Amino acid sequence: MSDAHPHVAVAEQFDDAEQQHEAAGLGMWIFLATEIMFFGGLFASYTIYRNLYPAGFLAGSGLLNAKIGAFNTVVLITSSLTMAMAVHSAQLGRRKALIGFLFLTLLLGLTFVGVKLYFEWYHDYLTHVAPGFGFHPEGADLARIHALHAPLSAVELFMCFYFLMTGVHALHMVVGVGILTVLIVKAWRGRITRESHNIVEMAGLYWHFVDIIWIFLFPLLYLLGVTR
Amino acid sequence: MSEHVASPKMYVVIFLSLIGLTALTTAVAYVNLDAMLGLKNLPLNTIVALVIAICKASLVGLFFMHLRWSSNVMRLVVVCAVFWLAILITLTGADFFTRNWIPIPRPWQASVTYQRSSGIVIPSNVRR
Amino acid sequence: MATATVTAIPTDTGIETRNYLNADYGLKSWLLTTDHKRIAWLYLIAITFFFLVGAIAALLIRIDLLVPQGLIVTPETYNKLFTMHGIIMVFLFLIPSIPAVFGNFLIPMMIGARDVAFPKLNLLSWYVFVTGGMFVMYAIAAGGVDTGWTFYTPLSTSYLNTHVMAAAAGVFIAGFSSILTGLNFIVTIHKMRAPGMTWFRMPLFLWSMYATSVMQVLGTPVLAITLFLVAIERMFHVGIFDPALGGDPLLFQHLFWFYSHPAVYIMILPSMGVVSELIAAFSRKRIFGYEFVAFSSVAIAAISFLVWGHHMFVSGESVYAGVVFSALSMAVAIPSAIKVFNWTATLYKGSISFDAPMLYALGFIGLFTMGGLTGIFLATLAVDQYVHDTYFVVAHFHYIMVGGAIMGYMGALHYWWPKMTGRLYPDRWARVAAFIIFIGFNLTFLPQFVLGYLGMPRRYAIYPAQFQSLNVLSTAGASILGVGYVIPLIYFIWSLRYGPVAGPNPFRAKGLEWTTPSPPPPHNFEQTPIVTEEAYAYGSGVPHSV
Amino acid sequence: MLFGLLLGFLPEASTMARPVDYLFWFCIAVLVFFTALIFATIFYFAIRYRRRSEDEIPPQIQGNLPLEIVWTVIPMGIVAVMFVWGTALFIRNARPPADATDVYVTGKQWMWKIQHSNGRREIDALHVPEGVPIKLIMTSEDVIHDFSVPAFRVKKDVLPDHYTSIWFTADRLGKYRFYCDQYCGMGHSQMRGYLYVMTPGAYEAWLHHGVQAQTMAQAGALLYNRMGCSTCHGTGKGPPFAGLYGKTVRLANGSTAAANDAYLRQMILYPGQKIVAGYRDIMPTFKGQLTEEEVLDLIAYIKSLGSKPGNTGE
Repeated sequence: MSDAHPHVAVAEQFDDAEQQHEAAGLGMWIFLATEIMFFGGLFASYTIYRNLYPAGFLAGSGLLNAKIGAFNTVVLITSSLTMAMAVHSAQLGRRKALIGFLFLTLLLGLTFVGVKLYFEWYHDYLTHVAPGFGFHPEGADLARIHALHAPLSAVELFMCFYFLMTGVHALHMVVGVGILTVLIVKAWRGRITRESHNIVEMAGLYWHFVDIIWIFLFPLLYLLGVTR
Repeated sequence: MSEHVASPKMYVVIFLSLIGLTALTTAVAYVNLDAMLGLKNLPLNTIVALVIAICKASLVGLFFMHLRWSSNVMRLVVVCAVFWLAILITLTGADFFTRNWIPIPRPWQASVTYQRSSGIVIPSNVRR
Repeated sequence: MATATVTAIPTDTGIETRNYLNADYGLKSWLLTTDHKRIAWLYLIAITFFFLVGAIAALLIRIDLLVPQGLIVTPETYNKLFTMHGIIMVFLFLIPSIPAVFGNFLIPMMIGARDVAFPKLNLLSWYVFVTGGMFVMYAIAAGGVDTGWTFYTPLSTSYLNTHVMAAAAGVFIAGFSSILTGLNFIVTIHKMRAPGMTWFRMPLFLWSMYATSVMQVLGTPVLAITLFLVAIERMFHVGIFDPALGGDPLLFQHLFWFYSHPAVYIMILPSMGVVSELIAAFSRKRIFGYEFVAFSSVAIAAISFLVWGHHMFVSGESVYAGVVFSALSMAVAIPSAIKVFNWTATLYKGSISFDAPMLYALGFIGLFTMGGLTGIFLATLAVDQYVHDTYFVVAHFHYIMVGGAIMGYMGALHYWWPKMTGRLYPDRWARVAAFIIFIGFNLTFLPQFVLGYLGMPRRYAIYPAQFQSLNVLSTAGASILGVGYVIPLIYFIWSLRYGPVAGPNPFRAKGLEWTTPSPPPPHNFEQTPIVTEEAYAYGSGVPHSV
Repeated sequence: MLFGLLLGFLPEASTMARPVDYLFWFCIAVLVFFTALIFATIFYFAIRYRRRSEDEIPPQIQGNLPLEIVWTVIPMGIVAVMFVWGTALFIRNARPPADATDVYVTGKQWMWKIQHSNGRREIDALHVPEGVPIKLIMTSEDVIHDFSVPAFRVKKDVLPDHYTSIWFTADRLGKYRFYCDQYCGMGHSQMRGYLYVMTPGAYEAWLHHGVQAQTMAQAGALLYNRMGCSTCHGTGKGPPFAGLYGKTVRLANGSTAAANDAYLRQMILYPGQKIVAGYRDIMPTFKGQLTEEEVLDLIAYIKSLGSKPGNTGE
């Protein structure tokens, strides 16, 4: 790949395309480091509270539907695959495959957000389990809470962290979906060629990172409650 | 983020292993490991779930995000971020989980005598 | 450097040739610039504005404390004043001051690059910073916020209805400007050094900027999420940090101080970098123990993330955690001590000249020593139990921030002003201002150490009468300090128009930034320089000034 | 020394004050020494090596490893001494002696409500006998406050919903100020008062002077019946209290908890969090119906029902 970039638009502050590519990659990874620390604040608080109120978090996790969580995980991992294939086809300059895979990733991302919004959050709102919106679980939920001797404030705290962590994650998904639409438009106009595919790689890094965050969220939030 | 172009076949293999690991972690979650192995206060289920999650995350990171073929600086950034997060969690935990430890062993404290400013020594165990 | 009389402007200086200031005219050329030097100017203007607002709040506080029951404002207004003073000075002046102004202007020039790695991101950082600043200004205009710059819960979440949301949003947004600047600098220093510029040939200013950027990148996001949680708790009345609803206020303090202690190093480390430059330039010597000073910057960046617990020794933190944090806090004092000793050793057998920047650098070393050592008082468990949250702490961190960070900032401003504007400032006035600032500063904050020793608590609008004499002394000092800061403001603006023309290297210093004309052309270097010698190689001849 | 002479020493009124002062003056000595060292060296070098001629090139000194090691190890040594000395004092002061007299302090937005175990109450004032170790058990009704007595060199934050405690043994008669050191809103600067150290005899007289309010335990007994605690805890539906205080209690989820003040408070206000083994989770919460003082009275009553000797929790 010696003359990998015969006529690539090199920004004037860079000497050559290789330096530009390396700089963009490092910049993206440092941004992902800040995202790790951003989510890190939530993970740290979650860890502390989970050890302070084990029963409350166990009961709270029981309120979630692990099957939908698993389905969403599979959706997100598939979208990671299609994103990786999109980056692959961008590197080889196959425009049609690029647009196809980008569209697939977009679709999967929208499915994920859609499932979360309708089947999980809206359902929790209806069953009065959403904190801040009149949190008073009843029926089977209440029975499970009492069975585990969990104080209601701790269950509400768990639901707080559930909505916060998945909310911030969903926000990042929406931003990702926005980036994908921009990429599809650029690719459609043929502005992403074999030489100038950097932006697709960066979008790929971002998407895979958001997938990694979900990989950790799924067991911490959903799988805690299913253990019988 | 080097110029390495990975083969689609490798991507699919990684994808399938990720799906497999997801299935595994979900299945294991339904089994109450503590009861099965009888370990008293070790959150076995959590540990297993986290180990699988770390494996999945490193698969995505190394192969999908090309960390395996990128320069050491990129890997250093990731390692530093995870290490700093570990600092936050461990040192905050150090405070929360040692809060109700009794500060010092009983005998040493009891023997400390009180030096009154006027020189009279009051042994601490004398009932006032 | 004798003050050159105002002669006709010689043609070969930067003023007449095409430079980054006269390359383009009009508001659009400034507001949409991607030139790192112009963005440095944008930051300088924004920061000076915020410094003035914060300084007014400080003076009002000092005037109010002239009398035990408060001279001019009610306790509520006093609480809003010290909160505003804290938020503006910390988040809108000290944290961005040297990194955003001198980091932006100098990092590309010192490593021989044409611009930072991501110029557009650099401009975005400025807009994000100004937006955050405007949120804080709105919080003042709409009625102020009285939580203290630390936003402690449950006071900030459930017991106050002042403009906490606006202030928290302002700090949240300004934090992202700090993150993006840090990201930009790390990539620039890693990827865009000129050929021959190895890590150990870089000036020490770049080492401290690199360490500062690492702290900005890894620390600020945790503050962002913490303020986000406070905002969520205020909006939805959920108990993340409020004990009445099941949360724990100490968790907020942990998350807040995890960022805010590295933040105090983000404020002081750039000044240390500046002082390394000034000491080397004005004693025309290589910094004594270059590697030790460089590695101590990196060591400070690493250890600063382990020590935040010393802010919570008496807050109900466990005794064991207190002991661990106290030990780690002792470790973080060592790199600072190494730096101070190495600077002093650099003066040995040097050829020292007393230009204004050098006065600020020498002032920095003295005052930072006092500030640093009183810091070790507060890291010692038994002493902290006695003087925590008293004026002893206020005096300690003002010695570090005003005696250290602002002294370094003023030194940098004087040292690189000729390079930024092509004009010289009046040297005699600059030295007078430096002395006034040094005297005023010490008169303001030494009495506060004694107030702390006597146990006067922090953030008291009304205090017992026995502390009045010391408070009057402190207010007198504050007015002198105020005058000291106004003088440079005047003569810098004066020098823009009437200052004598400065050649490319008025202080005859070593460094790539001095090899360009002043003010430098838009792309800094005609062709990328090749670096052959280490950072302060005065041995191979002192560069000419013209 | 300079500071103290100038403006009068802060009185050392507790056994803890003198050792802390010795450490404080040691730190001041280190501060004065190093500041003088740095200022003197800078002045000497600045004058001795001032620039003589414009083109003078001073000898370029690379550095000196042994010197670097010296001024790394020496500060480490000094700092280590401060650390060990400070930690020893702090730990010794962190644990109240067994026979300390309990005094209950409640911080409420902008006043201190203080209550002695015999029921004597006072606002923004605290009377203590000389020579007797006093343990302050403190809690807050709203935000975080901080009970600080400069003359005793001791302070601790007062957290809502938690008990924090400090202890001291006053050893000099007189009137000393105490402050709220943690910013707590508008009236933060008025939240202060006086601490009177009296001779044991005068203290006893003061304690029983005034209206014969019943002791905290008696007030707790009245509350115990009025709130209907006796309907369950006396009849076996709820765990008995005789000899409970200080014992370790086995809980429904298998773990154990020490029955100290914090545990009793948690059981009264958040009964669901820890269920005693063998009993059902049927106790209603009394949060909001009881003020902090009433909770303290109930705890004093439970304590008075006999406790294992010589064991006070945190």
